[in-house]
Amino acid sequence: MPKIIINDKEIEFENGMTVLQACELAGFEIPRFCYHERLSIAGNCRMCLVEMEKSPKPIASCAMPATDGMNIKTNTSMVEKARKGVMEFLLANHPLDCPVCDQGGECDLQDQSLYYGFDKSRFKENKREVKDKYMGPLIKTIMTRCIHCTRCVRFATEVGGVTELGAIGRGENMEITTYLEKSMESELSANVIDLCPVGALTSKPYAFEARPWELKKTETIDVMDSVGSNIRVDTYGWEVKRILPRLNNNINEEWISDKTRYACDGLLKQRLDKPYKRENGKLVESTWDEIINIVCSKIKETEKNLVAAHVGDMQSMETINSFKSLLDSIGVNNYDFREKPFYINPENKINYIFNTSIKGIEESDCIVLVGSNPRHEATMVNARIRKNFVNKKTSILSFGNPGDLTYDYTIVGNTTEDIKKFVNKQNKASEIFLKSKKPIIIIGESALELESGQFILESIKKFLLDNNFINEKWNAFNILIQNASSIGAIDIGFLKISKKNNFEFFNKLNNHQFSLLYLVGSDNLDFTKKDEFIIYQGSHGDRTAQIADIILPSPAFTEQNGLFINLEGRLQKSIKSTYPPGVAKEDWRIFNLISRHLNNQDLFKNFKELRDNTLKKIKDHSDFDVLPKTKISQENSEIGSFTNESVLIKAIDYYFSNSIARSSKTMSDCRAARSKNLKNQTGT
Amino acid sequence: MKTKLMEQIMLKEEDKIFKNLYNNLGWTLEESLKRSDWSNTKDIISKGREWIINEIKTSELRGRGGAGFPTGVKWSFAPKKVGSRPHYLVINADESEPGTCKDRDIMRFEPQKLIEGCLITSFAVNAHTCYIYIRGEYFNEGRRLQKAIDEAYEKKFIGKNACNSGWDLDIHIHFGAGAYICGEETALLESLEGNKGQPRLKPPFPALVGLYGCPTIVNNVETIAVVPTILRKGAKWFASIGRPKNTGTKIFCISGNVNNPCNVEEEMGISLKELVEKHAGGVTGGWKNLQAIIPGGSSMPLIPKETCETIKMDFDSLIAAKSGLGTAGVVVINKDQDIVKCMARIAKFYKHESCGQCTPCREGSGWMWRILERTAKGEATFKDIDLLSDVTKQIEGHTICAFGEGSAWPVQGLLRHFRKEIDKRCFSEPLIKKKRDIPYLVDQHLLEK
Amino acid sequence: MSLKKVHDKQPETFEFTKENLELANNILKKYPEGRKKSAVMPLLYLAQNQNDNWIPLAALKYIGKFLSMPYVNVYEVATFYTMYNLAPVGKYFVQVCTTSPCLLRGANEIVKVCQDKISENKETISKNGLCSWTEVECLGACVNAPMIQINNDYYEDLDKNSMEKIVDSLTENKPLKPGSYRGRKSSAPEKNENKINGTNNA
Amino acid sequence: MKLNRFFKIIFLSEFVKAIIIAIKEILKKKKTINYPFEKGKISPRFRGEHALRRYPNGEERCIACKLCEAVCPAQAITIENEERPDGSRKTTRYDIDMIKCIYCGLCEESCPVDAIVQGPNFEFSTETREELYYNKEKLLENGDRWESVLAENIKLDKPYR
Repeated sequence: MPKIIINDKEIEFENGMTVLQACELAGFEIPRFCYHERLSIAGNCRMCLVEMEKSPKPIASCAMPATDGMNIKTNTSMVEKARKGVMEFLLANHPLDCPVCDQGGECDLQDQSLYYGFDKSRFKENKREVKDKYMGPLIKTIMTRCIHCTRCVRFATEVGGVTELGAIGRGENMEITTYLEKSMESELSANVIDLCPVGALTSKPYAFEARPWELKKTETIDVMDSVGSNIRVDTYGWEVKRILPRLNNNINEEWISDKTRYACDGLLKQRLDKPYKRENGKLVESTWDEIINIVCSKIKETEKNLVAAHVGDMQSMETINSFKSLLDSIGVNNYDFREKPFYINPENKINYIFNTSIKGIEESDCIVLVGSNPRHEATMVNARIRKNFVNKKTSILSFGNPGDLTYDYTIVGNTTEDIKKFVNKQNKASEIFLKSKKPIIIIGESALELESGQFILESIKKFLLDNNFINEKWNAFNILIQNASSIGAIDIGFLKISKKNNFEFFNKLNNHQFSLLYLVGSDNLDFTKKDEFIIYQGSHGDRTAQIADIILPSPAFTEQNGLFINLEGRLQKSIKSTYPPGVAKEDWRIFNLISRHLNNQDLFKNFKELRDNTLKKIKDHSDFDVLPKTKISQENSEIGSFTNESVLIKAIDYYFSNSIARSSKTMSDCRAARSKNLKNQTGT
Repeated sequence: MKTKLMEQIMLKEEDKIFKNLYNNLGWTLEESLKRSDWSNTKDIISKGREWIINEIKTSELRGRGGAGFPTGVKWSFAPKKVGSRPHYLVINADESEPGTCKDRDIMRFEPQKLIEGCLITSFAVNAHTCYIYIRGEYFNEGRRLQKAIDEAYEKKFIGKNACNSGWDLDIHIHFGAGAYICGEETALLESLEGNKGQPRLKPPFPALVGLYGCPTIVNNVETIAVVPTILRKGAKWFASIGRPKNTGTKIFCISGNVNNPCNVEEEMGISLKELVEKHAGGVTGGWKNLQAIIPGGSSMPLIPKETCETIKMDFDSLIAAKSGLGTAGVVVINKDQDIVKCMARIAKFYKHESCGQCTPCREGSGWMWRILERTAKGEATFKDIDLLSDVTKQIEGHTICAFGEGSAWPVQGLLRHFRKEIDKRCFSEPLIKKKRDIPYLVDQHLLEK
Repeated sequence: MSLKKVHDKQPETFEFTKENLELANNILKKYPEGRKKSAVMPLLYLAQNQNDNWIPLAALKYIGKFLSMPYVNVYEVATFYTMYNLAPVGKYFVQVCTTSPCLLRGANEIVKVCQDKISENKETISKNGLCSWTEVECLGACVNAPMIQINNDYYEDLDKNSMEKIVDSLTENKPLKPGSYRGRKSSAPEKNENKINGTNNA
Repeated sequence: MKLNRFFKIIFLSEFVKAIIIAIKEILKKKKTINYPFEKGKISPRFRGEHALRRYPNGEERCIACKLCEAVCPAQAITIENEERPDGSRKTTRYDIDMIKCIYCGLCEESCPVDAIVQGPNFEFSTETREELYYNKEKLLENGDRWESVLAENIKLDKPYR
C-alpha cells in the first residue's frame, strides 16, 4: 500500500484516495464546504487548502489525488493563513442573521468560523443581497446566505437525476436557482437542505419551528416504504418536529425521500386519541373498559370463521405477532397483510425478499425491472439504481412502462408474452441478460398482481436458477415489496394461503363472507363495506376509521418500540421517540386486554417476552442490521398458469400513499405542486 | 545612455516571422504563398513527430499566451500513441487581456501561418481535429479566418490527406461569447463543451484529460503561428534571436499614453525603453512624463519609471523585476493619469470577469475594486490600504486557476510602487463609520422607518 | 457584471427559421457525436440573430430541446456570457470599451457622447428606437484605443468628434464605415512606420 | 501609662473627642436615605427586573432566536415562536419565571438585538407567586415603562461590551 506523510505522521492509504481523505484517515480534520463524499468534487470553496512539500502554493486537498511519498502539512502558518483568508471571504458577503436563521446551531459556516475566522469583520462595503427563489413547498430559500458551494446543484444533477438547479450569472452575482423558479421535481429534493452548509436552503415546513439544541433526538427507522431508511426523529415535547436521515451505507446512504422526511407533520393531525364507538351512525367517545367489553362480546357472539383480520402497512412485528397470538387463541384463521391480491410464495425466504441487497445493486451490470416503478415504490432503491447507472452506464431493461425513473432504460415489452419470451431466451433482452456477469431482476407488486403473477415469479426464478444466477455469491432474484410491515408479516406467518389458492382472504372479503373485521392500521385495504362490523385499531382517523364501528386508538410508529424487516430482509429496531396522544395504548397491550377479557390470561407478560417470542419466529434470522442467511433450494413450486395480458404498472399516489402522509399538510402541498407542474408540462 | 540604446540593432526585416503584420502584402492564400507559407509543409511532416517536437524543444519556444510554458515540453505531455480516445488540438484565440491585440492581427493578416501551424502541431500531437476558440467580439476576424480555412481546404492543404502528407485534419472555429476567463485553458475547454466557462481542477491536466475527456493540447495563436517558420528556418535560427531561455521574436502591443500606439514584432529581450521610444514614438509628453508601465497585459504588476529605464522585455528579466511578460501587452501610463483610478478600473475588469466558481476570487475581486474605488475618491483610510494588501494576498495562490493571481498582482504592484501616492489621499475616516453606532445588523430595516 | 435581467415581455414561442435550422444542423456536425451540447453557444448566437439581437426565454427552451440539454444549463450559459442579450437592444448596439488602455486614451469622452446622444443610461434604447449603448470590458483592440463595437464591427482610434459623427450617422440610420478614424492602417505605428522599415532595409 | 489614663479621665478627653466627631458628622451630608421616597444611585449595569424592548417604531425587538433560553442557567425562560405573515421571526410566547431566575444577566448578554434586558427596577415584590411568572405582555409593558432609562444604560455600558 502506498504511504503518505501527514504532519510528520506516516500512514498507509488506498489508491484513489484524495489528500483530504488521507488526512481524515490520519486523524487530521480538514475544514470544507463544497466537498461531499457522495458528490463529485468541485473544489470551489477553497477551505480545504493544505501545504504540500515542493508546492509553492497551498493545494486544495479535496481535489488532489494522494500519491505515494507525498508530504502534507495541515498545521503550518501558511495553511492557517489560507483558511483564515478564505473564511473571511466567505463571511464577507454572508449576512449576520444567525439569530433568525434556522441553520443556526447546526451550521457548518458557524462552526468553522469559530475555529478559522477572524474575530471581527473588516468588510465595510455594502453586503450583497440576493432575491430569494421559489423551489417548491419543501425548500425555503434565503439566497443572500448562499456561499456558492454548488453542493445542491451537484446533488440534483448527480443523485437526484433532475438537472433543475443551476448557478446562473457569474462572478459575485452568481445565483443558485431552479429554471425559472419552478419547484424541484424529485422525491429526493429535500436532501439539499441537509447538504447546504449554510442556511440558504432550509426546510419550509420546519421554518422557525425549533432550535436544534432544544430537540430530543431519537435514532430510529422509517416505515413509509419497505426500505427501512435510517432516520433521526427530532421531537420537541410531544411533537415530532422534523425527521433527518442517518448514515447507513447499506440502505439509504445519507439521503431520505421527501415522504420520509416530511410526512411527519401528519403525526400531529387527525390523531385517534380516545376509543370511539358508533351509535346511530355517529362515532361517539367511549372508554377503554366499555370498548373492550363491546369488542369481546362481538367476538364471542360471531362465528369464528366469519371473523377476519388484517394488518396495515406500518405495523411493527411485535404488533403483528401479538395480534396473531390473539387470533390463534380465539381460533380465528382468516387473516392477511396484503392490501391487494398479489402473488407470494412464503415457502422460502428468498422468494419474497430483495436478495441482491440494496448495496448489491451497485455491483450489478444489468438491471431488469418487471412491472415495477422503483422511483415511487422504493425511492432509495431507485437512487441506488441511478447511482449504478451514473457510475457504470449499466443497461437497464423494463417490462411495462414505469415513466420517468431519472435514468435511461429500454422498455423490452409491455405484455406478459414478452416476459415469457424472456425466460424462454427468445428475445434480445435475455441475450443481454445472459451475457452479463452480475445481473439483477426486480419484480414489482404490480406484476405479481396480474393473473399470471404466479407464472412471472416462478418462471423467472426457475430461469435464474437454471442459469446459475441464484447462488451463494450472487442472487439476482428480487421482489420489490412496497410496505414496511410485509416481510415481517410473512415471516410471522400472518397470512392464510394454500398452494392452490393464494387469494382466499381476498375472495371471501370481496364476496362479503365475513361479518366481523378486525383491522389493525389497514387504511389502504381495498374493499367496499356492506354490513360487516368493523373494529379499527390504528393511529389516524383516515379511510378505514370513517367506516369503522369501533375505534381503538393506538400509537403511530414513532410512539412505540418495534421491529421491522426491510425489503432485503434486514431486521431493524424502531425506537419510541415520543408518546402517543390521549389515552391511546400500545397495540400489544390492547391485545392483552382483549385476551384477558376473553381467556382470562395475558398473551405476553411484558414487552421483552413479546420481543423474544417475535425474534424466534423470524426465518433465517441471524442478527440485527445484517442480511438474513438465506438458503437456496430447488423446491418444486408450480409455475402457474400463463395469461397474455399487458403489464400495467399501478401508479402510486406517491405523496398520499399511507395514512400519515394523507394527514400531512406538507405532503398535500407537494402533491398540489407536482400536479401543477404536470399541467404546465402538458400545457406547453 | 540614450545613444547606447539607439546603437542596439533592431530586429532585421528578414528575421521577422509575421511579415504581413500590417497587411501591406495581403492576407489571401495566394499572397501568403509568396511569403513562403506552405512551401515545404509535407517535408516537415515527413520528418516525423519526434523530430518536430525536438526541434521545438531546442528552439526554446515558450508559450505566447501569458504563462510562458515551453511549448515543446507541453507537446511531449500528450500520450505518444492514440488510445481509445482521440486527441484534440485547441487553439486559444480568446484574446481578452487588456492591452493585448496581437492574435487579432495574426488572424486578420497571417491566417495561413496559423492554419499551417495547426496542421503541423496536430500532426505532432496526434490530433485529427482542431478547434480554434475565438472570442465572440472578433466576429469579423473569425469570418476572415474561416475564409482562409476554406481556401486552405480548397487547395487541399488541410482536410483529408492534408498537403499529401497522409495526415487528416479538420479545423473548426468556435466563437466565445464574452468571457475573459475562457482564455484560461480549462475554462476554454468547458466553454467548448457547452458549459459555463469555469476552470477545471488540475490535475488532471488537459494534455491527458482535456476536451471531452480526451488528451488535448491547448496553445495560443501566436505560439502555433510561429511553429512553421521555426521548423522551416531551423531551431538554431530561432534560438539565436533573443536571450537564452527567452528566444525568438514576439509581437509587442504598445498602447496607452504613447504617441504612436502600435503592434510590432521584435526580438525577445529588447529593452522596454527602446520599444516605447523607437516603435511607439515615445511617451506622450516625453519620457520624463512617464509614470509607470504595465509590461505584460493588465494581469501583470506595473513597473515604475526607474525600472522601465533598464528593464529588458523577456520572461525571466521581468520576473526578476517582480512583474511578468505575460502577453506582452505594454500599457504605458504617463503622469497625466491618475494611477489609482487606472488600477481601480483594472480591478473592476477583474470583478466583472470573475467566473464566480471559487471563493477567494469571487468575493475578493469585488472587494478589491470597492476599496480601490474608495481610495481613488480619497475616502479610504490607512487601515483600508493595509486591508487591501491583505486581501490581495488572501486571493493570490488560493484559487483554482491563475485568474486569482491575475487580479491580485496588479493591485499588489500598485501598492508596492505607489504606496506613497496612495497614502497621500487616504486620511479621511471612512463613510461607513457613521453607521457603526447601531449595535447590530439584524432587523436594521425596521430602524429606518 | 450584475446579473442579467430577463425581459418582462416575452414572446410565447420560438422556432428556428428554415435557413437557421439548416445552419444549426451544420453546426452540430462540427462536434463529435454525442457532444451536441457543445453547439449551445453557436445556437444561442443563431437565435439572437434571428430575434433582433436578443434571446427570449422560449428560445432557451427551444435550444434546450434541440440539444436535449436541461433547460437550466442553457439558461446558465446564456447568463454567464456577456454577449447574449436577454432583453432587447437597439438596432445599432454600441458597445464602448472602457477598460484601462482605452480609458487612458479618453474612453470617458466616448461614453459621454453616448450618454448625450443615445440615452442617459446604458442598456436603454434611444428615443428613436434605433440605438442603445453599454459599457463593455476590453474588446481586444487596445492599440487602436479608444474604440467601440457597433453590432459586429469595430470603430477604432476615436475621439470626441469622430464619435459624435458616428452616433449621428446611427441615429440617421446610415451608419458610417467601420475601421480606424484617424486614417491609419490596422495596428501599424502611424508616423514612423516607414522610417523604421526604411532604416532596417538600408 | 497609668498617669496618662488618669489625665484622660480627669479631662474627659474621650468625651470631648466624641462630641467633636458627633458635631462633625452632623454637619456632613446624610449617609442614609429616606427609602421609599428617596432612592440611591444605581449602576447602569444593575441587573434588576427584566424587560423586553421595542424598536422606536413600536415593533418588538425580540426575534425568537432562543439564545437566552439556551443560556439561562436556571432554565427560567420559555419561548415559543412562529413565522409572521411578513416572514419575520417573532415570539408567540416569552415567559420568565422570576422565581427561578438568579439574575445572572446572561440573557441580556446573549441577546443579539438588545431585546431582553435587566432594568434598574428592583421593586417588584408581589403577594402571590403567580404574579412572578412573567409573560410577554408583562415584559413588553416593563420595556415600555423603562425604555428611556434602559436605552441610556445600554449607551453608557456600550464602551465596555
